[in-house]
Amino acid sequence: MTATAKKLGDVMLRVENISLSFGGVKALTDISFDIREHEILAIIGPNGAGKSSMLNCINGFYHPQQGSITFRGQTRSRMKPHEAASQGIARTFQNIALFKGMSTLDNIMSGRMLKMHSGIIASAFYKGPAEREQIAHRAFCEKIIDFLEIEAIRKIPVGRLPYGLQKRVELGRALAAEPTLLLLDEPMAGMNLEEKQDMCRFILDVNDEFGTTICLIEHDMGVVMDISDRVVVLDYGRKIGDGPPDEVKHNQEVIDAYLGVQH
Amino acid sequence: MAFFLEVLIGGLMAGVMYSLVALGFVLIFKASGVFNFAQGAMVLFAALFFVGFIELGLSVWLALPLTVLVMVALAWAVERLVLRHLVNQEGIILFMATIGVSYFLDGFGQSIWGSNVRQLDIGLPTDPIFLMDGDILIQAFDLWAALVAGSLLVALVLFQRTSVGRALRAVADDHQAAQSVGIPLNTIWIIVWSIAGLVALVAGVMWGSKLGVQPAIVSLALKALPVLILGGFTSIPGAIIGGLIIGAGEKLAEIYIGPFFGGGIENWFAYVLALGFLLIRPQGLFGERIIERV
Amino acid sequence: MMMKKLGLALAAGAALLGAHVAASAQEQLIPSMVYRTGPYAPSGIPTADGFHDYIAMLNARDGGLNGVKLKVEECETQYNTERGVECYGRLKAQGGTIFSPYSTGITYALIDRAGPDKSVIFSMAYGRASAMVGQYFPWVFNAPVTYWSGASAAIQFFAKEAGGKDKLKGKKIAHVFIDIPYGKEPNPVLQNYADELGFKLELVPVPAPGLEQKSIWLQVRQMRPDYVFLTGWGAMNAVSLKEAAAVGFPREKILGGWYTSQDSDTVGAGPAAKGFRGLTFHAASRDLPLLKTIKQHVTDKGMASQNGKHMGEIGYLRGVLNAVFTTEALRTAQAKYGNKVMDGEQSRWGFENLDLTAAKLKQLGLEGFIQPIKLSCDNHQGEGKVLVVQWEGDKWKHVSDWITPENQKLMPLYLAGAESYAREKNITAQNCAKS
Amino acid sequence: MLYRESGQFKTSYPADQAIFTIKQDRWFFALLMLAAFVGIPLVATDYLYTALIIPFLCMALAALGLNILTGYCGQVSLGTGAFMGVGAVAAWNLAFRVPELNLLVVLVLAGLVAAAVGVIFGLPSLRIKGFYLAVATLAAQFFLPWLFTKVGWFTNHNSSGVITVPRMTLFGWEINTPMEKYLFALGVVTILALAAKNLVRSNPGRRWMAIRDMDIAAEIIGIRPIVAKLSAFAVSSFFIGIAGALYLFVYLGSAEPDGFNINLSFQALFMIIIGGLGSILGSFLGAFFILLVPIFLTRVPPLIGLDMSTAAIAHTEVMVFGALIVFFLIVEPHGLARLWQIAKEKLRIWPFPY
Repeated sequence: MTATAKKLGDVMLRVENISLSFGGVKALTDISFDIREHEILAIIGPNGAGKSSMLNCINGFYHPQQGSITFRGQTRSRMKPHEAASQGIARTFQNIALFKGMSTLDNIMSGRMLKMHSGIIASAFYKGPAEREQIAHRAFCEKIIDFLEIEAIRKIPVGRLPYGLQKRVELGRALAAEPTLLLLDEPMAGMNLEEKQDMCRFILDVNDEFGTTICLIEHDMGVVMDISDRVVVLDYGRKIGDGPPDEVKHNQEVIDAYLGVQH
Repeated sequence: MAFFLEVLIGGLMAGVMYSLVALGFVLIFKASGVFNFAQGAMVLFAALFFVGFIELGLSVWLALPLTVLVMVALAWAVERLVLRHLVNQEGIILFMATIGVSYFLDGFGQSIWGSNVRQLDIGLPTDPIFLMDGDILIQAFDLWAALVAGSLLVALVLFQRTSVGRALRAVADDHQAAQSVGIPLNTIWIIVWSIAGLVALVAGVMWGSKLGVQPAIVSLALKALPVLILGGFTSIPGAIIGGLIIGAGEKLAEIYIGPFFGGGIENWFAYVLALGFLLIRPQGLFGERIIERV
Repeated sequence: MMMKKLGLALAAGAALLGAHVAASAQEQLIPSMVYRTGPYAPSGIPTADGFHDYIAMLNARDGGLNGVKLKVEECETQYNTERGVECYGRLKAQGGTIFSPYSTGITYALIDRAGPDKSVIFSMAYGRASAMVGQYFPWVFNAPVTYWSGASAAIQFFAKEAGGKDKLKGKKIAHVFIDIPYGKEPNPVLQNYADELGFKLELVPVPAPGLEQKSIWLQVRQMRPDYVFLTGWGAMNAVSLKEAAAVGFPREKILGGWYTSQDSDTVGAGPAAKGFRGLTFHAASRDLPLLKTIKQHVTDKGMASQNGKHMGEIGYLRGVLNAVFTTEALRTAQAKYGNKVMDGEQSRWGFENLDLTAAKLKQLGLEGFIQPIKLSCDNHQGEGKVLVVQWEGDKWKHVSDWITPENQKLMPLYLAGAESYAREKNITAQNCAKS
Repeated sequence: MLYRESGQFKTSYPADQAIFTIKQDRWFFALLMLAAFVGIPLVATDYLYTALIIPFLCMALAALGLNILTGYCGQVSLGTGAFMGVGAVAAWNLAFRVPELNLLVVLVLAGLVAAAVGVIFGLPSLRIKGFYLAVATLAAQFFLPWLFTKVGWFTNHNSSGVITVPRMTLFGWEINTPMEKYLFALGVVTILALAAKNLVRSNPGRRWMAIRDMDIAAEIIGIRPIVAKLSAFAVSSFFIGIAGALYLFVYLGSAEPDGFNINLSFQALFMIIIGGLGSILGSFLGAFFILLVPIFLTRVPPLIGLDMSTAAIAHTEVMVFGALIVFFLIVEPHGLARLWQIAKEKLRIWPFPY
């Protein structure tokens, strides 16, 4: 299996003693873990464990009250999502956050927003630099489109696409940014077996071919155990497990959490 | 000093009238999440019918219930012809739809009753009252207006306590939930719009007997918008207090700041006031804060 | 379904490209730009009716003008400039030659087009005051008075009240005006008088449409002016009177301009209007012989606009007067060019040579309604005179003799205004010596 | 059979990204331009120019501007009239105070001024959304005309505050007759419309639409809301400003600042609702439709022997507008532009049902 065959790089992103709460409600309590270069890290846990909140902290949508996040050596306190994006962190969402009014192609192109620089004036004239830029990036996006096998729906507004395809397009948009760290929030939620297999394949390929580091949230244990190099387990906003799949699988606390033993 | 008080009081009184119009907005927004731009047109509409009926020789006590019926019918029509077909649209679409409704009512009312100024006298005194041996002047009419607005407010608050009122709030919180517990959304909407219609009628009668019933009244609705921003779209006390602040604020501004700009700043001051406020507190005085999630 | 709608619209477009309903050869088209709806409708409706009814009377009684049938073509402007321009275009295309926009804003917009289009703009007692200088505004007529001569008349009236011009010294006069071009027109003249006679002029603008006047009148009350000159319009007027009453400001001290003192205003204000006085440039007489004629030939025959609902009101009389000027100008032109449909040039000649003598007025059934007036190539205003009337709660009462505005004193202002316009447009004055 | 794309293969990205990818569309556009620049001048009367065609061009441009802001970036504005006013007043002052300035330069500068003002009044959009913003833009709508009426300088201290445009020349070309004015306006509008099309199909457009469709997601893929929103306000106001300048220069000829009032704003809003939110073509269709209705109502009843009073017509017109808005929002939220598309789809498979 690819995952085990691959050697892990050093720490890319370090989460240290993160605590987050809305009003009185504690969403995350004193969480720490690492994400290493080239690995696939899975965050699992029962509903409301704080998984999504964790991702939201990493890409700057939420601002934890305590703790620090260090990405590639630089520690940040409060940062805006678009800053995270410009650092090379891309993500997809639990409930799809595509631009419904735009075509598949435009959605993916919009993923390269940060890499395109032609301004209002140039774009207004279009001919010349703006067009050249468009073409160049279009070429790259077409690669992604081929890779995700969605050539057929290029020009269709994503609003009209079935759920599974939308998930794919969203992945495509994230990839278009050529991220160094890719956050996937339940990429296979609500998919049938076949779709899931496709999605797994894409994720692994991305990880292999582009060497992208991936941190994903997933409920399907089977999938998680298959594709991830490491697993972090959250429960009630606390970290209760961290390690290779097999190890975590036998962690008593984790089992309790999933079987719902009283705390 | 006396003059300042005089202006302040005058402003507060004017504010009461704004609140009356703003109330209608809030009621509908609370219950159906619709920003009803047509409220102003409804004010004119109600006033036109009321005064029209009276001109036809009916007594006030006959004209009043008749106009109420008209407003209920209007509410029904709006639900039937407009809202029902736009249920799951985003708010802004509904907002634009109500702009359409507003235009329609404007034209409809005038094509029935014409565009002449109509004098509406419901026997409220208009002569000035002097306090502090003539230093401060209060307009008797405004006192009455305040009184009416006050009692209307009380009535609304009481209404909130009734079962229907609770139903309304249920809808406000969550449409699906409300429906799932078996509250027919459409009925609720008709009720709300009827109530808004009544508020419009009251506002219309007050404004009408103050300015004479005429098309220009519609433009007063615009004055209620800054009130809403200030008070928050969902809060009845907000509408009242917002109205008072705007009323007093703009009158004082007109008199104490206006002269430096050559006067006539009333038209926009309310907006700028509300806007400045908005930047500090986007959800308004009493509006709920929104937490966004992904 | 939707496609149908779209189709319909396009069809309409096509229809417009094609048809032009022009007035037939023996029919003189009389454009009538009105506003029967919108915030200014209350002031617009009676005038529109009066205009319509007088022309209808001519058609009914004399079969038109020397055998030329008259066709009134109304167009709704809503007192709104762009609509006015559209109306002008449409009426022009249908063959209109004399246009009365009934809006200072629209008048300004049309002044430039008048020349090239050969259209007479007859702005009766409104519009651009300096347009009375015929050399620079050959196509614009603003008889019998302008806002400037109105302001002059107002000051003279105040002076008379005070007991002589010298008595105005140290007095305080407030000009409460609606903050649109029309409202601002009198200001320069009032300022001149203030400097000359040494009274204090307070300018109090009211933002249009003028429904919010509480603070205005609190201010006025605070100023304690000796007189208030009120230049309001439409919805504003009634509100002014009501608010004045509400702050206990005596209505007797308020003098309205002529577009501020119509029945719609005072009726709208109810008891608050009692004692309010206003200027007119014609008598407020409900028993004119002419009105009887109109009643006999039009109203009683059910041909009147809105069944003569507003007959005899000041606004109505104004509409009639506007129609009289228009038709008499045409009649004058016909005397020179023969009894047929007059074109723009000829209509213009008619206005320039219009001479309403006492005899003529009597014959028209307008004796005592206005003073005799004569226009000329260089003077497009004429020496119109002004009356002051007072509202008694149900009707208007004359409270002054005819006041003659000090036009000679205003002449420099008129010329200055006209010349600056001419410079902006690099227009050369037409020579009035010849022709 | 005529309208077919089969057999037309795009072999390069440029070809695929062109405005008109299908041959027939290119022809159609060429014909349209031919008609506009040559055909109309041959047939149109002065009345049609002043009453329909010229105002159509001006308002279409304004609607286009508003559509960029509302249709593409999702920020509702009720301040269109005021921004037109800014453009008009700016243009007039430039032309009046610097007579030697080229007319086109005047327009562009006026547009830039409007853009700057637009950005200022767009700032609240960073804090507030939806109706709150709509109401906030009303502040502009009431404040700006007041400013122009109050500060005498804007109208060169004209006692009545009316501004009248000086005679226009472009490279020695005297623009006097309605036809000349029309051609001038047409040129300007055509260029700007193409520019707008380019904008919405490239980077800025995507940025705006992303904000419109889902602002949070947009921010997370690296779009800075402040840049997106303010650029939308700027571009939109630029277009609207030039529209206002044309409105004064080639349409009205003279105006009082108060004329650029809220009715104008609503008119523009109606145009894009009926024409189609988020569609360049829609802005034009909508403008045409809205301007046609009143003329239609005043002209057609007489033609079919129906005698309506002036007042009745005016009232009916208002009602019709209201009804149309509701009707379109319910039946076809994407407006006439969508209908046009459907028509094309139908044509594509015509005469066969499938």
